[in-house]
Amino acid sequence: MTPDLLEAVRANLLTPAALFFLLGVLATVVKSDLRFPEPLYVGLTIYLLCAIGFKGGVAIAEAGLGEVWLPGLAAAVVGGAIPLWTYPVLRGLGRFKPVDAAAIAGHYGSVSAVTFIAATTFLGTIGVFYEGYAAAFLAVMESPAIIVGILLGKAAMDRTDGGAVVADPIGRALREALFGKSVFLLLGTLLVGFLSGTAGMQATAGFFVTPFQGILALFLLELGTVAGRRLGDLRRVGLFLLGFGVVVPLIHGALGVGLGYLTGLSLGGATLMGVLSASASYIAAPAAMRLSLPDANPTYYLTSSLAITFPFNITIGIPLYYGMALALYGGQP
Amino acid sequence: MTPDLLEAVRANLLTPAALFFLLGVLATVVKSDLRFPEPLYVGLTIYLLCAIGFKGGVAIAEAGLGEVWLPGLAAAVVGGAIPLWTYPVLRGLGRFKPVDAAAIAGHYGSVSAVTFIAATTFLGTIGVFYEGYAAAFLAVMESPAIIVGILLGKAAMDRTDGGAVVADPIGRALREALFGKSVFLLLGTLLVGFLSGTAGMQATAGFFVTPFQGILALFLLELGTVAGRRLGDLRRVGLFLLGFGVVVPLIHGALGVGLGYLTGLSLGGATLMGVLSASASYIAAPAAMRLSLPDANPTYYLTSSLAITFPFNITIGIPLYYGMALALYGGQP
Amino acid sequence: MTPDLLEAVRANLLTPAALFFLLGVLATVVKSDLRFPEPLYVGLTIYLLCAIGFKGGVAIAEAGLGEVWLPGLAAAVVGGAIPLWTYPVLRGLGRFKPVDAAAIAGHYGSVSAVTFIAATTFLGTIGVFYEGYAAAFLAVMESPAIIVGILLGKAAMDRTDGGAVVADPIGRALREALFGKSVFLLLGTLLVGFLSGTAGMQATAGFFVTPFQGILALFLLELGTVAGRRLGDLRRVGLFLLGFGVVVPLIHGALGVGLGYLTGLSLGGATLMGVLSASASYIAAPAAMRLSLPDANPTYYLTSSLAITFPFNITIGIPLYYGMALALYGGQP
Amino acid sequence: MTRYPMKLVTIVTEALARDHVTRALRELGASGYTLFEVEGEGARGSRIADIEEFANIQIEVVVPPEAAERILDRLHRDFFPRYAMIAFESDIRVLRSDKF
Amino acid sequence: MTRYPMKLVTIVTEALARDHVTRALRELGASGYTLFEVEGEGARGSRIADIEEFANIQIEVVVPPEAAERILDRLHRDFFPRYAMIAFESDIRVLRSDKF
Amino acid sequence: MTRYPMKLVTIVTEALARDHVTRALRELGASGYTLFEVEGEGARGSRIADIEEFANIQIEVVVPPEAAERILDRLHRDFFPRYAMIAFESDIRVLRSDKF
Ligand SMILES: Nc1ncnc2c1ncn2[C@@H]1O[C@H](COP(=O)(O)O)[C@@H](O)[C@H]1O
Ligand SMILES: Nc1ncnc2c1ncn2[C@@H]1O[C@H](COP(=O)(O)O)[C@@H](O)[C@H]1O
Ligand SMILES: Nc1ncnc2c1ncn2[C@@H]1O[C@H](COP(=O)(O)O)[C@@H](O)[C@H]1O
Ligand code: NA
Ligand code: NA
Ligand code: NA
Repeated sequence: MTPDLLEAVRANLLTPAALFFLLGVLATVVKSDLRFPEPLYVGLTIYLLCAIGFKGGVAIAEAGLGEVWLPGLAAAVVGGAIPLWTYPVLRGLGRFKPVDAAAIAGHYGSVSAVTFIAATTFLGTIGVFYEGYAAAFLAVMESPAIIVGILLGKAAMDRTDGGAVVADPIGRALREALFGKSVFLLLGTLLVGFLSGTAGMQATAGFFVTPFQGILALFLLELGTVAGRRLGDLRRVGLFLLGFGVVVPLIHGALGVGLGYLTGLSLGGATLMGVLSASASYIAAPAAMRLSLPDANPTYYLTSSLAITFPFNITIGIPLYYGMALALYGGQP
Repeated sequence: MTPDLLEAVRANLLTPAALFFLLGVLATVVKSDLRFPEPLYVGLTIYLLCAIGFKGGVAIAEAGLGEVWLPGLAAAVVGGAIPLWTYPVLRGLGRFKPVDAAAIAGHYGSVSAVTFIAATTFLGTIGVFYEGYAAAFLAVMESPAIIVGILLGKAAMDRTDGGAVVADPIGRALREALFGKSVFLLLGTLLVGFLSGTAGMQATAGFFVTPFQGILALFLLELGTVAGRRLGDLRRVGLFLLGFGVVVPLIHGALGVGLGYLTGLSLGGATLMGVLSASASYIAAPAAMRLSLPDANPTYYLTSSLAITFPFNITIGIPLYYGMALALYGGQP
Repeated sequence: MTPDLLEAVRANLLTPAALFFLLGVLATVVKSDLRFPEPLYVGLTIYLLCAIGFKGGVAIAEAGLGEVWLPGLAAAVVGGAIPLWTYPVLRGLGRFKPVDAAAIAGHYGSVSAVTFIAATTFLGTIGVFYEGYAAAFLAVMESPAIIVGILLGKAAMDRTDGGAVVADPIGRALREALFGKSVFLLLGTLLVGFLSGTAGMQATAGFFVTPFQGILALFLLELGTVAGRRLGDLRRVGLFLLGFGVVVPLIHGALGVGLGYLTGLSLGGATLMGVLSASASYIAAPAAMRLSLPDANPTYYLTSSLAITFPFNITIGIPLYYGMALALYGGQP
Repeated sequence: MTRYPMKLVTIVTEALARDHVTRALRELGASGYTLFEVEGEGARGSRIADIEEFANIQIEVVVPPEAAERILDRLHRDFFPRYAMIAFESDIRVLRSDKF
Repeated sequence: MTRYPMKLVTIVTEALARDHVTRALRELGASGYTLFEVEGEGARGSRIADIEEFANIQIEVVVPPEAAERILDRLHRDFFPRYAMIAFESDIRVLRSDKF
Repeated sequence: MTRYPMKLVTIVTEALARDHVTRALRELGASGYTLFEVEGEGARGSRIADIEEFANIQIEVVVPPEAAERILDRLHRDFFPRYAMIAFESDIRVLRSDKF
């Protein structure tokens, strides 16, 4: 690593966000009884999604749709395409059953909102500009891969057995992918932010902006305990998935950074596009998969996205994708 | 509508508060699984009541009780009187059973704190001054109508059958009306604000003021889903109640605005008095009625207050009452 | 009392924190159905512990460990020593069973984070400087007394009967005392604050500082209802414990103030050391005792710490310990 | 050790009926009760517990057989007509017959 | 008053299976159900309900004996192989046989 | 399909007794358990679950009859004297006898 990159990793690891996450992991390692009540977890999730969506919508209103649509379209396409190459890898190299491979592939094409948010606070900490409307990319990347993953899984099951007895028909799967709570909240608050614009932001900045980074830190404390509790499952998922959960994000991160560059984003924006491509869903995708592909083993996709890829991204991945962007942009923002 | 009024309606509809409410309704229409856990709902309610009460108390301390008592008394009287004319209307025109008419009438004499809060942020957005101590009117208007409604219902039941077997005696009803959590919180924090005054406000403004409008928006998102889920009940309550839930607020709004004018309030203060008179309770009143008038059908009063009058006020009603005040005050604040 | 002291008591009683606490007590007296859902209570506790720990850690980073270790060590030692003299008093004068005396003694050596926080806002209100790293004393005082209390209780049980059938072995008790959630959160966030320093504070002050005092007030409203509900138990615990719960804090408060003076703290810091010594635990200690000394009657320790000592400290105790410090420091901060 | 037969009466009803029901239980001789929030669906639509007005609770009471009779009869007469409610009883065995 | 015998079917399973199970219950003739969040430990590890993905629910259904048969058979065939789940039935007595 | 008779043991007790009880259940051969927070009223006052120190939990365990015996006896000896607690057992039928 270059000194700059090392410095970026260090800076990221010393943000309250990353430290709170590690503290949460530590809580489970020392078997502390620290635990957030579920309603608190749900409340914090809702807050983070609303805040990021709302701010993104205001940013779109300020920048104009003309600037957003091209990178937005690219983001949606890459999200939907990721399962198309991760599926064969999981089948061929990972030797997963079709339905398991499809479910995991869907998770990696979809995105993690919290990883995205952590990346924006990292960029804020080191003072790098990014397009405020990048939250729109987050919003449009969540669903396509889920839908593609489900289609891959259903196709595989039709070829094998009648496993669909209890599974949802495709129609329900689509609805879940489009109106599941995280997608709905993101898209909905994007729209609200877009409509209420700068005036709306002024009225609510004391809630959606002022405490935002601290609330993220608190939430990551809880996510650290969730991830920590799943560390025990690492043994069960096998070495392949461990490697997959680290290597695939690196490849997708580079891909996303490149895409951001090609669609005209700034250094910070390309970093965020890299982060999104590299991240794996752990809210929308698991819920949709459990409903639509109940024969897929949730231990595989939950462990890889929550206990491998998420911690990797939140600590080391984000500054790495930033480093890739730095290199591509010739070291100058 | 005059251009000014149209502009006011538009301004209100584009506040984050109104948009979040509509987003919540939309969530139920598209059958999203978005749902706030009950403890979050309760927590937000407690926050909003404490913040509004506390700020009102500080404002009373700053303005002096001498300025508050007259409009406060008027508010309490009109609240208690409203059931006296809505009851016969519901009986005669609506053909409701006595106990149902009494319960509904009690809801419309009582008030909705959230509607009041939304009105204050509307006035804030368009830059119209209002008396900070108006929260005191909210506090004193909550109980009287509930008590009157229960008395009307009990009287009716005594005349008909022995339906009171499981109903609470009047004493308990009074206690519920006076010490039920929303009344208690409002009155109690009014007192706390009054006692701790400007110094207390300085210490806690970072919580009771800074994030207030954003928290209101988030809460309205949840209330939107609650109201949306009740839309299905609209068919069951009949056309009369639909009309009642829109027309009666308009009449009471005009009445309240006039009363504010007569008792010396500013344009903004009179608007708030109109909003309070026009609003219907959906927290304190339902709890009290279910306990004291268990023979009243809750579908009637919950649907009319939550799914008709509340949405009407939050979107169109508030700017209309403001328009009435504008007209009365000669167009100049 | 001197006029200064009276003024301090009055100032403390008029802070929103103290008034919200009294309002909570009042809610139970008038039998209001006001009640915080448990997840909200847990969430507020987590917030307060994280905020105080984080701020303390940042303060240590800014002051340097060299300044903190001596008073920190003194605090831990006095905490662990307090049960050694309160135990014989409870046995001899109070005529408590050994296991009950041990459990109560452990509570009074340990500390109440909320009392500490209320004391910092009191000092803030009257404009008295205190060392920001005092939160470190809070963190190190929580466990030692719990461990000593449990050892005293176990020793007593070994001498009497085989009551340990269901009790935890010492090892688990130690783990609970060290990694129980409140100790873990305090120590962990101290470390996080220490590592992320001033930059981390800047990023998260909008959450950990801005709303802090208001959130404390809201939390005290809930704690007021908890304490109020236990008032009925006062009769059951007897007069001795009532006196104990007021007199012992006064003695320990003086002791703590003196210790702060001797270890070089400022007037405000010595006040906080007094407050910590005087306070009794009501989170960490009850959980540990119920697990490790299940034969101890929880009514005794919960009532004395929650319904006697906590209300006493929060209203009158804090300004008294400040008065003691004022006297010791010659009346000038 | 001897086991004593008792009845478990289970009631699912609106959260706002809580005080009425628990008061009636005490009047009819229950020594205690256990209560928790539930969601439900039934003849009167779905009660998904989003806010208290639409919330549901389940109450469980351990009582001697005669008291179970009295409780169910009372529920049937006074509560079923007024509240969204179901109630049923089943056989259980306890260790301390004097406790209930 | 007469009591009518019914069956109580109790199901403990993953929160994410909720929609599937309740739809199946309705298909098989249940007039309603009651549902609440629980924590649990079993063969498939501990489900401590920290987040929905690992949360557990308990579903209780009052049904006539034949419906209980059908429900348990269906759970056994379609759900046991796919979800962390236990299910059992017990005897209860209700007051309104036409309600269930 | 065959149904196998089992026992359901239900325990209502203080939240702080949780670890003790679940450890005892595992020692006595339970293959799992289900647990949730409840409020309650009984001989030792009301436990309204406002804070963990005063909270209540309900634990349900499906076990073979012999294990039910052992569990109840153990609760009676070690737990009843120390914790606010009630416990009872009832008859249920399950589908997989080897699971419990
Ligand atoms: N067949 C059933 N099995 C289990 N619970 C039921 C059943 N029917 C109704 N309930 C519960 O009882 C509540 C009230 O029922 P109802 O009055 O039929 O709407 C519902 O919200 C459910 O929680
Ligand atoms: N023996 C048991 N008694 C009570 N509940 C059980 C038992 N075994 C499993 N459970 C519950 O059923 C869920 C799924 O069980 P399993 O599939 O064995 O992991 C667990 O999380 C528990 O809540
Ligand atoms: N008769 C009863 N029926 C149902 N639950 C009970 C009964 N008595 C006690 N309980 C529950 O058991 C807990 C402890 O009971 P106790 O030790 O009697 O205070 C109470 O908080 C209730 O939740
Ligand atoms: Na991705
Ligand atoms: Na009104
Ligand atoms: Na102490």
